[in-house]
Amino acid sequence: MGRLTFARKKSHSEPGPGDAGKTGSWRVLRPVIDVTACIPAKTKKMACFNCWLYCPDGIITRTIPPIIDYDYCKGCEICAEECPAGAIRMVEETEFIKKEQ
Amino acid sequence: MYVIESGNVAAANGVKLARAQVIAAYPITPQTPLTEKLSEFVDAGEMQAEYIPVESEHSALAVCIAASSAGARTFTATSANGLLYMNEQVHWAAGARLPIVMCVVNRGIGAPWTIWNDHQDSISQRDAGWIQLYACDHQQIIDMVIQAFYLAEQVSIPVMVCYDGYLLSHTYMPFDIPEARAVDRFLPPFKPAYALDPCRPANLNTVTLPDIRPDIRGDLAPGYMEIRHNLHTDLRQAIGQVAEIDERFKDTFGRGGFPHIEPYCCDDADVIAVCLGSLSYQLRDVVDILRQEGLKAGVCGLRLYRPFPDEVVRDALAKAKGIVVFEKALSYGNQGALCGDIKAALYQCGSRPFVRNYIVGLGGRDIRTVDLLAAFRDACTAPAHKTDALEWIGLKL
Amino acid sequence: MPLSLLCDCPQKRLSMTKEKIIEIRWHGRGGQGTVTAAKIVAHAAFRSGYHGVVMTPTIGTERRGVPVFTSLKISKNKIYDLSPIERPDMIVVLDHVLLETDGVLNGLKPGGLVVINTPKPLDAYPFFGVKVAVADVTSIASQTGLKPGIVNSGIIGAFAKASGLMAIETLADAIKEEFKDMRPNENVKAAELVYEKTVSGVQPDKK
Amino acid sequence: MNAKTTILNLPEEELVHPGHRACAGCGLSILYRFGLKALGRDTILVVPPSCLTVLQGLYPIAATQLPCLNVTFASTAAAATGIISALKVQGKEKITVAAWAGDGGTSDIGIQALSGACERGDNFIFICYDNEAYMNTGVQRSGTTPQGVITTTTPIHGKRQQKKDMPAIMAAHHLSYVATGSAAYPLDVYDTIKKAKTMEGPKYIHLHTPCPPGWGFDTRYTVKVGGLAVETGLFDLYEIEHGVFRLTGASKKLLGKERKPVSAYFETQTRFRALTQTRIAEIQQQIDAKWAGYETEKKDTHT
Repeated sequence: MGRLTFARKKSHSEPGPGDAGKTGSWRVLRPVIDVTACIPAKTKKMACFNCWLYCPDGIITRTIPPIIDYDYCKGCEICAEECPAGAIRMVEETEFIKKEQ
Repeated sequence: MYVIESGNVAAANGVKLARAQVIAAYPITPQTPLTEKLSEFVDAGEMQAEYIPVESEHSALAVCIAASSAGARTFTATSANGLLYMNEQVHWAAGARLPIVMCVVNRGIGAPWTIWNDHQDSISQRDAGWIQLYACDHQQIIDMVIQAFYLAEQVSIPVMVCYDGYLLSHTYMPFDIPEARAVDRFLPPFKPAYALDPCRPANLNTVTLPDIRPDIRGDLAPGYMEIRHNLHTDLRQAIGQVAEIDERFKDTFGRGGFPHIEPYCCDDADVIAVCLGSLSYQLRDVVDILRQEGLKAGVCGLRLYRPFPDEVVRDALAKAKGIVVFEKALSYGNQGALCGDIKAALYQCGSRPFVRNYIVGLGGRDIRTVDLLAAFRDACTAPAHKTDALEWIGLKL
Repeated sequence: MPLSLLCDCPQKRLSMTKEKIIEIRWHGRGGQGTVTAAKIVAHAAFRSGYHGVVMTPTIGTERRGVPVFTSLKISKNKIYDLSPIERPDMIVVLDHVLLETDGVLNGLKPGGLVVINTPKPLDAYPFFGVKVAVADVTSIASQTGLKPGIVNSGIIGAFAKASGLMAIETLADAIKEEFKDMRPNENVKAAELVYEKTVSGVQPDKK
Repeated sequence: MNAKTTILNLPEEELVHPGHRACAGCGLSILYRFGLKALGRDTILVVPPSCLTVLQGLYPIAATQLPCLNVTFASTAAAATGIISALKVQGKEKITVAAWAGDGGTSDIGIQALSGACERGDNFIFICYDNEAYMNTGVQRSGTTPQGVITTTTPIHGKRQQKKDMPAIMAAHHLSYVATGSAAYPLDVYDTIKKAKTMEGPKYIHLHTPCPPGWGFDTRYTVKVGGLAVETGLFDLYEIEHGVFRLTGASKKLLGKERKPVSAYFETQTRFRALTQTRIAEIQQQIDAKWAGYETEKKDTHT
């Protein structure tokens, strides 16, 4: 019995993103980073990254500036809450929809 | 090599010859001497295996499930309430398609406590998706254990090798221990299609939706129902594989020829007794007596109970005028489970034999040959007034 | 076939198929080695051409000191019937005190044999219509250097002599194997000495 | 102990795929991210039914990039034993075996198998993420639900019994390593698991895991609420290494300092709404007594 044949005979799941789909659609508020206040963005130094650390979904990069993957960000606001510089603002998703329109 | 030993020791030697790699077990009468023997083999270095002294039967099967998922040949054994304590794991092992071999040393189940033989324990697990084999003597136990590993690994379905507590487990009989080299030729090392591996990660036994769903490549993967359908289909196919394996075994070891059922004097029989386990051998003596009396009696022991070899059973039984099912278990409030299966198998026949159902030997009640003889003779000589009603042998009300 | 013919004497017919099987019941106490004694005889029987050998120890919760029994069936052919012995051909009693308990001699066939480890003489056992064999296994065995109370090898000597089923040499070999780590020579010696000293006789029926 | 890991030198690679099914703001998600980073790819996981089962994905997609065996609720640690023994017979002992179970799967239904595996001394890490109730089935009380907490099975007066002290039970098994952690301190959790990996035999790590829907707080406060449990001295961070107890991380820093009142923690969550002022005062006394003990121990070890 080959691996795939066998895998189909039982619950054999393979790793991949988006098991729950694009979880960005769960979001009501969108975290937006103010690069003028964000410590690494402002100082151009690898520093802080509390948003990266505490993000439950691992969808913020440890880069200058940090980038949020809105496809998957569930909008929990932990990043905004934990940002020591208050650089992350939560914005109503509806505003972006209006803008797109 | 011929030895005179107990049925439990026969089973232990089968496991040793099969080179089981992980053994987990918890003591329960009458299974205990089997795993004691295995721990002795491992301790003495006669067997290269991990012997895990677990803290419960539930964990015994958990160890086997996990070890098998990680690519090891695994074995456990239990009896009665131990098997029931495993119940959840029994079903799990089948759904996870793991080729675990487990000896069930048949014992009645509580309450009230009994340590003696009947078949209620393994019969209660008949719908779990395992293959169930029943042995009649020590030679069958050791041969069956070796074949069970091969069968389990061929079809990725766990196998229960059931044998009667005390009657076989603790009784000494002569049997042949096959040569290790011959067994190695018969049973190659376990090579699973997939084993847990950090280089090829997979998440096994995850929640599975009622409906089908695309996988990461976009191909549709089965839903729960398809996975379960696969198990059923593969179990049905295993009936044929049991026969092939029996033939292979016979070629190597010279024993076999009865993969599904073991009929005795059935060809011209008017009335055939059907049963599981060592009882079918005891009934051979009864058949001999009835034949001396001029009655065309026969007995058909089932070695394979799940998957149920209904076509084979039909072929063997359909020509008879009557069938007498002797059972050491029953579906309380209905009839013997085996009897129900036999009736279902015969339902399609044009002229169906009558089917009588006798319950015997629950909780180790002595099964006296004279009692069997009386019941069987009664079925042979006065079939006209036979009904479907369940009858009990040896009951002292 | 008329029903009346079919039903006559099932016991007799049963014995017709069973007569090829010799049934021996061993009585002792838990810890006395009753199972071992029966096992040694089982091995010797197998080697003497009895291909059917079925030995069933006491079924259930065995505890030290409790009266136990072991069933041994031997036959030239394979034995299919695992049911308990109801009509033994022979009964071996490892401790004469057990005769005071009920059931030890139950079911013994007329013309059967009782082998007893006892310090008492043969005429202390006036069992009618059966052959009785006695030997003081306990004291004979202790003379060989075995620990007092080891009687399971010695009793085999008495059984061998009284039953005549198999040669004492075959039994001695089986004893040696079973006791290979536990004074094999003394155990064989015990069996041989007891063999010499076993006396037996049949009490004639009073009638 | 090695130099403490910092945000900057934590491994970059994420071993949990995004888009998984955990709730927004899930404390377990934080722990699992850093837990897997610490365990590394050469690991096999064992998971019983829990929120983690859902987080890890529904067939045929897995959110985790490590091989994982889902097992029955009561069998987690025994299954770990099974994997360990299979790896042993195949000469693959270098692979780490780690079990992740919830508080129910650890302290209630899973405790028999866990105790058995620890008594056997099997070489694995057992991680209990304690969100203090059966969250996956909708917030029912568990053995580790604290006294007074409202759950769906303690709906009016709150749980009447004390929280089961799981790490103490595990310490009684004489393990090489028992440690606690919290989702509010992921760096410490990372270091703790890294350390556990270097130890022999069974290791037990108990992680306090805030759960926004189960505890009744806004998702943004997961880290804050977890932090308060530690800062008030209610949930302590410590390790017991070969029988030697010592406070660690944020709890160690509380020694000799004034702690926040426990009411500050209770106020953040609706699950404590049945607590009376008297009860809160009693709990505060218990905490104070416990910390008085820590202070004494500290003095004793220093003199």
